[in-house]
Amino acid sequence: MHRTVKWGLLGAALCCTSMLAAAAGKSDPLGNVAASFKAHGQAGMDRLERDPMQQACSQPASSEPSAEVAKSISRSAQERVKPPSDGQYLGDWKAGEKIAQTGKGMQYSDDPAEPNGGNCYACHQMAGSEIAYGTLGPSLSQYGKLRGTSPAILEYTWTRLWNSHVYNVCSHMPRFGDAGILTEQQLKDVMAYLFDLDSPVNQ
Amino acid sequence: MNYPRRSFLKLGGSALAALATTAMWPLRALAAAVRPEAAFVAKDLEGTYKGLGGTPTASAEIDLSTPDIAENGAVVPINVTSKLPGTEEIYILVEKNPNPLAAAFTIPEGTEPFVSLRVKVAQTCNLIAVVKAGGKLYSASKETKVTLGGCGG
Amino acid sequence: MASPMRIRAKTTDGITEVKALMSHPMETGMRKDAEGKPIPAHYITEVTATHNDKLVLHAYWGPAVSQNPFLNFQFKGGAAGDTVTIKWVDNLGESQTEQATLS
Amino acid sequence: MKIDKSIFAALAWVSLAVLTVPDSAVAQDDGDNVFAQYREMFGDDNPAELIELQGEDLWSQVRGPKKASLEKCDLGLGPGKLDGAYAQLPRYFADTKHVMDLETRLVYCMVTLQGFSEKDLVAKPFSGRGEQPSDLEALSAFIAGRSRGAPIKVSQSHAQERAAYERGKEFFYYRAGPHDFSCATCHSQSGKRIRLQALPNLTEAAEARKAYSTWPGYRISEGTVRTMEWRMGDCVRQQRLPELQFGSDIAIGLITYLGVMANGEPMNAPGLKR
Repeated sequence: MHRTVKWGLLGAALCCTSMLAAAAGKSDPLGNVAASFKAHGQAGMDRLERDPMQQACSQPASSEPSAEVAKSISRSAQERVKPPSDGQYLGDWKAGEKIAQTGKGMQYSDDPAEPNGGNCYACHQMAGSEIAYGTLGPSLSQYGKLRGTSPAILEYTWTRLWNSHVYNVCSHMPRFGDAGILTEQQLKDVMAYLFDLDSPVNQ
Repeated sequence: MNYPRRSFLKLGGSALAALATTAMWPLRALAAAVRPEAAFVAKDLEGTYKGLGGTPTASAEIDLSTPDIAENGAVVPINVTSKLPGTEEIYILVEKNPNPLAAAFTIPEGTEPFVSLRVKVAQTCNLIAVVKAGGKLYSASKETKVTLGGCGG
Repeated sequence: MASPMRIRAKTTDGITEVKALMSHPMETGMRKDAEGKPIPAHYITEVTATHNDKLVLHAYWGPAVSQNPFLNFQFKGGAAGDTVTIKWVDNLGESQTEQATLS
Repeated sequence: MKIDKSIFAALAWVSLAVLTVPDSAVAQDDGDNVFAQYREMFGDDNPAELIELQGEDLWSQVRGPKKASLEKCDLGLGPGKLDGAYAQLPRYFADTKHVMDLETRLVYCMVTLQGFSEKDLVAKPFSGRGEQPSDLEALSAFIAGRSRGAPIKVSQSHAQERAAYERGKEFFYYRAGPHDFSCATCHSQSGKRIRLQALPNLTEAAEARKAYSTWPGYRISEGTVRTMEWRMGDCVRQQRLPELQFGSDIAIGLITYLGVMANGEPMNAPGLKR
């Protein structure tokens, strides 16, 4: 399920920038990264290769990419967002709850035959009844109740889940749709968990 | 440098083990004569109490100390102190474990009616201390929450 | 030293406090190993503690006692040179005995 | 990541409990506070002591094809000198011309002094579930224990030591894999937590000191002492990257970076971990 995105011009531009830096004598402290790793199960060596966003965001928050690079990352992210094929944004909130609670998936120790989790609770508060939530991301408690279900907010939230870098160039959130972590149906189920007024998130 | 953990004696070896086995043999008669097997294999509180010989009466004379929230249910500390006169036995139960009874202690004359142990708690539930004093069963209970941890579960 | 045990015993104001750590897997019999094969039950079933020759604590345990068990108890008395001995026996018939001397 | 296989899947008792207590029941903001009472109940009684004892035994035992003990192993302060040695690792070793951490140095000693095969040692450095602690785990616990109270002093005097630091620091921010995670994703902000676990901000000296000085640690969820190399590898696994190789440049780089960040703090390992 690895990314099959074509990076086009943006990739070419960043690649040349880094080549220029190398040519200018700025040595790479990392050396040969691949030599420190070995492929294991579903985690192949290709996972060490960085796309332009990953490369641009591989630095302290204090030195984020330039406005120009940021803009092209966001634009290219936006272009790749795929809305639901049937136009329906909301699936089954009960299935969404399980996805939000499950952190497994894509580690070399995970069974690739099992569906991936979204692990939303690792970083976000959601249902008020779940005390074991993380704080790396904002609270999503009462998400749908506070925002309603207008087409605009549904599309915005779908895009956030698909590729958060559309809105925040070096977002820490995984690109659940873009990177193929969750399927379209799983994304719909998580959407329902956020928006359905019967979901524990909105109690 | 300080090594507080090195201050006690380390002994071992088969000779000592053999000696202790022999020396302790007659002592077994003093302890609860047989393992309360029915209580250990019971799958719920009711069955466990049956195995222990009756349903205990709640008592404020038992201090039960457990954490409100456990970082890891695999190891949950529990301290039990009984202020009931004539405390003979202390049992530690975890209500929603597959087999609630975790441990059964005999407290001989001269030993303080106190034990501290660490037990597995499979899910959020009550931890229960049952004390046998003067031939009767008493209990105290307290809930410990078991949470999901970390990043990838 | 397959299964070490550590005993700390200290007498204060006529009460001896004993703390023991025992090396034991305390397998419930319900876990699976990395290959998915069940790990057989292996747990301490009985613990006996003596002060010199006097029984000071006896316990029957089930598999819900945590791995590498920790036990803490107190008894009246205890003087320098006295011994505290702890012995465990497990469901596979293995046993371990350790002794500490009060100082 | 592997969150608890050991208690849930592992105990295989019952399904995961979803908590249904009101928010007000616990402090919301700080994972440390939430578990403070739990931690306090452990006091100083850490099962790591048992594994330290096993390591002490292994250190002096005559073993391997060369029938030798490890007592002549030089961990940087001279052959057999253990007190405070761990607090000064990783470091550059002139005999191998490499920066080595405790674990790679131990492997070196087990190969050169005892005649064990490096390939065998590195193939499975850590114990699996339900197994006895590995030799490296036991030895690391014992040797780290012999640095209790010694201030961390990870050297940056040799060019290779500085290169290791730079490599580690650079990799700390390396975002890659299907989830775009780097070490910094979870460990570069203060006061954050994952689920209920407080996340140390390893880019801040105070937090790096506290974290580094308590590894290796007895991991309650693993039932054994886990080492620094294990800790690095397990974070990388959760980052969804391929397997970080034992003793690799990146592994030693990360440990050097974190060690330098923690310099000055008295060692207090093995610690007690979730």
